[in-house]
Amino acid sequence: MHMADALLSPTVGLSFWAGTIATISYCARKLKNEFNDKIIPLMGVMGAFIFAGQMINFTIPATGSSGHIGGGLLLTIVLGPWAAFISIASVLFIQALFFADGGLLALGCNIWNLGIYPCFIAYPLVYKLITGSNNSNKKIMIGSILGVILGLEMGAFSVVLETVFSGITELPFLTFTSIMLPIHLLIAVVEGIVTGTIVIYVKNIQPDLFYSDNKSNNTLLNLKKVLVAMSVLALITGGMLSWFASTHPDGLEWSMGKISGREELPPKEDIFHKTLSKLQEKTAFLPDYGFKKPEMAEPEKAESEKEAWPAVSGGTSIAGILGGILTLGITILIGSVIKFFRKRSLTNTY
Amino acid sequence: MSHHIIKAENIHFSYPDGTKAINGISFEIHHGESVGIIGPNGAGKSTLILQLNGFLLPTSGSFNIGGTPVTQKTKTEIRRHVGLVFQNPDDQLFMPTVFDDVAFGPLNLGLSPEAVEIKVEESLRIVGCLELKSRPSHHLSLGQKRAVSIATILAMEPDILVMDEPSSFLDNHSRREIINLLRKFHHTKIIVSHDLDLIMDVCERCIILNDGRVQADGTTKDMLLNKTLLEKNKLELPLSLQNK
Amino acid sequence: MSHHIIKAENIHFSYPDGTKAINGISFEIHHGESVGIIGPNGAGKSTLILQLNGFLLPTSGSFNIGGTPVTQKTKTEIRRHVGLVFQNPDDQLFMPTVFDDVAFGPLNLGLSPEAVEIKVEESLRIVGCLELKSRPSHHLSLGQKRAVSIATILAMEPDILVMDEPSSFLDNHSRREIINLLRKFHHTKIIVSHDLDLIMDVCERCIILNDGRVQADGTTKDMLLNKTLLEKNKLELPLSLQNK
Amino acid sequence: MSFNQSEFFDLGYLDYLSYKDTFIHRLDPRAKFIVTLVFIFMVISFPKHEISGLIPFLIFPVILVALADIPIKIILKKLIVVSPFALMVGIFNPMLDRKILISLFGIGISGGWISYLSIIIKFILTISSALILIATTSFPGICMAMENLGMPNIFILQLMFIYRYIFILGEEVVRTNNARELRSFGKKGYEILTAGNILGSLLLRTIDRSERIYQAMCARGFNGKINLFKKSRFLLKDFLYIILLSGFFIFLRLFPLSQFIGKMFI
Ligand SMILES: Nc1ncnc2c1ncn2[C@@H]1O[C@H](COP(=O)(O)OP(=O)(O)OP(=O)(O)O)[C@@H](O)[C@H]1O
Ligand SMILES: Nc1ncnc2c1ncn2[C@@H]1O[C@H](COP(=O)(O)OP(=O)(O)OP(=O)(O)O)[C@@H](O)[C@H]1O
Ligand SMILES: [Mg+2]
Ligand SMILES: [Mg+2]
Repeated sequence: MHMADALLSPTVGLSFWAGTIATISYCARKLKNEFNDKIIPLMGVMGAFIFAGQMINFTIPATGSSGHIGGGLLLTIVLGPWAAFISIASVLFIQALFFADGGLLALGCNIWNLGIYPCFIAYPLVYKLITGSNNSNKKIMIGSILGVILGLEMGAFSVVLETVFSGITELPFLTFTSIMLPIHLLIAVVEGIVTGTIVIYVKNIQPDLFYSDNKSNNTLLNLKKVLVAMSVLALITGGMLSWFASTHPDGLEWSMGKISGREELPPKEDIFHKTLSKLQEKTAFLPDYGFKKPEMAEPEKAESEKEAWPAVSGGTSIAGILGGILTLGITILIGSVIKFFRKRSLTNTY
Repeated sequence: MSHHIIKAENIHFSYPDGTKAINGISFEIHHGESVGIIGPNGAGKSTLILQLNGFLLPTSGSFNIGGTPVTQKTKTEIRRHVGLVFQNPDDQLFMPTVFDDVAFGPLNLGLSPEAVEIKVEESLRIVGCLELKSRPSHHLSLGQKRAVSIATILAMEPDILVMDEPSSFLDNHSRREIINLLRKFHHTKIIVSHDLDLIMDVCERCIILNDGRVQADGTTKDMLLNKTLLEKNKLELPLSLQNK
Repeated sequence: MSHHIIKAENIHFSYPDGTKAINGISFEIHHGESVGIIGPNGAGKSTLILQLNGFLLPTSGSFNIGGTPVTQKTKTEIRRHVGLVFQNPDDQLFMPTVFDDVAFGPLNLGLSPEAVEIKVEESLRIVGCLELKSRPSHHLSLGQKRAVSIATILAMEPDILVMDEPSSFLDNHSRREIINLLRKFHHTKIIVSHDLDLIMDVCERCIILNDGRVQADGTTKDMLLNKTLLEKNKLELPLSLQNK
Repeated sequence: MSFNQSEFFDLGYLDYLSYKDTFIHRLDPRAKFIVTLVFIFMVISFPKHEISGLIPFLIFPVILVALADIPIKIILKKLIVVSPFALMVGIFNPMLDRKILISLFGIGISGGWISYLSIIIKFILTISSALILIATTSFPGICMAMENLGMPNIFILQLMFIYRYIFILGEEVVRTNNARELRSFGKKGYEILTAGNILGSLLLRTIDRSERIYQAMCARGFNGKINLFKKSRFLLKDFLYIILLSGFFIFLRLFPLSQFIGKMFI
């Protein structure tokens, strides 16, 4: 459920990057203070462990599909929230680069979605509360399953919000939510079971391996801090988001228009209003229809569509398409020519 | 699979990243033979034996074991007959206790719980680790881990035993015990090792690999006494023959 | 720290889980000596050398290096003088490139970037790996990794070099190179190994450990030729002395 | 998150490519990193129904692939297998937005199809540029770039450690997986439990390993902070690379090049 660059608007992408970087810096400072330098290599190999662990696939009983570990909650159980968040962020960074999972702009969202919820919500509010201090195998299993469910569901819901706020897709909020949440519930249960099994395995052999915060101060205090930090971050992010949205209808789009003076740019309109009205419009057809009928939608939408892309007049768009195809051809030609000359120069030198 | 002849025909293998590890290897190993495979680091030894079991499939060429070609389809069947002990015992033990680990294979073969228990105890006794039965694998010394990994394979009663560097990590005494163990195993065995003294003690035949090719194949004596041949392949006379 | 005498006085050590690994060890090693430490798996060899550097602190008894006792406070200082090469080179090379890895120590010692660069090149040249400088560590062969790990320690200019099983994983050729390298290092060295032939080639003095106690301490010749002593400690004559 | 054996090998392959020696590889990592970010940002900033304006941006990945000697296969393969998420979410656009926006030779094309195509093009552009970045820049180089751009030291260290140990643990997993398969005979019983056990023992080994790495670090004078060796060699060409390419991308963003070329022919 990686958020992808292609679905994002710059505003949403940047806001989540801001939130993510703020959290990383906060965690880094936090780690510097309660320092135990052994955690530096431990975080690193644990990150690598999450990658490596994902290569172990197993079939999910009764479904025939296969699953693998996710890692957010497991990392937090071993490393504690601060270190785990940084570790997850680095794992996702490497994933974004080497596997192009999502892309670099969406990375901010992805770190947020897969890091914040397991580290700062699922772990302290679910896992820790359930397992308590004298943890039995049963408690660990229940805590793991519920923790992973909460973390993943919140992450999935986040993906929905990010997508809808970006407004690149037409998928209505409710439909999207009703697809994402059940899918992730299934994934989460399996992940939760595996996480629980791992934790129990390790606990039985080496019980002292897990992070415990009672040595520094009590859990409740930490919890409060976490919640405060969370709300501050949410405020900052939300503030930035609405500031962007209200002052510049479409962030960069707007400034570009200013610079270029292109008159085909969409008229300024509050992104929230646009999204909200679209939401209303679309959700109105649910749940009776899965998807609304196009004929019905047309008259209502004609107006806004015209505004969204007013440049569409027959002439320009045909010119655009023809030009696009030509540009594509030229591009491929240039690429092939370079390849050709490179090869030749190589064969000449040897 | 009555005679268990192992036949490699012009095997080539490249890793997905393009590394050519095996460049045309052919040989035939007969039932009951004990064959040592030696060569420098990176020669392709481990790559070669991983293909015996279908963990890797040749890019071209084919393996044939007891008349069955090793393919995606037959590999599960093949693995009942070919037991592989890997280089690093840590990779081989993954269950919580020694007992669970040794029982894993027989259980999957569908043996009854009683039969499994008997099998496990027997295998552990052979490698001299019966008293470790209920210990967690994690806390064993490396030598003990090595012995237990051999037991996990013995418990499956393979017809062909393949081992990658069985003596690494071991002290002299445990090494000697592994040598004795191998000598007592009378089915076909293939042993990869840098420890040429062990090869000399256990194998009658020896294949020298280098650069993914067979450089020489013959009786162990012929191979391990040929100083120029050995040196060409970054090897040395077995230490026990290097008199000072 | 002028003379770098290493003194162990009645060392005891227990792991947190209660395992008694060292049960009263005393010895003295003088400047420039080369000492082999041998013994069976689980004898306490690795546990002992980890204490030389303050990674583990004795439960009772004390280590003293060049007049400074090894304690929680002095261990950082001690580590400048005692260079430790661990058993597994994969754990020793943790930075992305060979250069970064060798530069890690000198940078921590506070050398200037230019001085670091010179130091790195010099150390890599000694182990014959200068051309690997900008390669990523994970693409090296195990033999190369081993050589680079030695370079990382040489770059810190230790007065005392301690190595745990330097020849494991290596083919005969690379093993020979490590032996030559060690012979060229003229400060104090302490080498733990199961490879008694290597000990014979490199060390003048030898300490036999078993059950966390010193079983014998003397010239390498006296130790390694004494068959009954060796066998009592699960060891054997060096292979090159086992004539068949 | 998902990672399998074939991705593990691809990772090794991309990593191997990044140590090639071409003009592009020799550029400073910071320059390449910044240019990639500008590129992605410009691409993403197009409104949702834009197609023709996006096409010229293809020139960047195409030229880079050619100049840096990257086999196009690996990029295409990744594009196909990677994250079907964007495509799956996008496919709802044609279903939901059926307002005809263009009619071409008598066939009406709805806004939904246009925005879907736009998503696909954006997807291709952003993903390939990130892949090309990693295929032309060694990972340590990228870490340096990130540190210079102000990311916390501990985050950079994590990147380095993960990168280093992915290869080691990955191979360990391949071997452990083999060991399991060797003794499972295709049996699928107890799968989750076995997977949990394998992962558990791998985790224990990983933690032990981190202890040994910590000792190795201390043996070399580590005391809580890692000093990175700054290899600064930001040259004029790197500076020009940033200025010229960023300028070019901004130009493409503002000037409808495709339309312009098309108009010349109509
Ligand atoms: N997973 C892999 N991906 C790419 N190349 C690999 C992989 N594993 C091994 N190689 C390469 O294949 C070649 C053969 O490796 P192999 O492990 O078979 O050597 P070996 O003879 O077993 O060496 P050693 O004695 O060090 O165990 C080497 O060049 C090695 O670098
Ligand atoms: N972390 C640990 N916790 C508990 N016991 C340990 C630990 N590490 C080692 N031991 C035990 O301490 C004893 C000495 O171990 P040590 O590693 O020093 O042996 P060694 O002589 O180095 O053996 P080898 O030759 O196998 O490396 C052994 O009985 C071992 O099981
Ligand atoms: Mg091998
Ligand atoms: Mg040891």
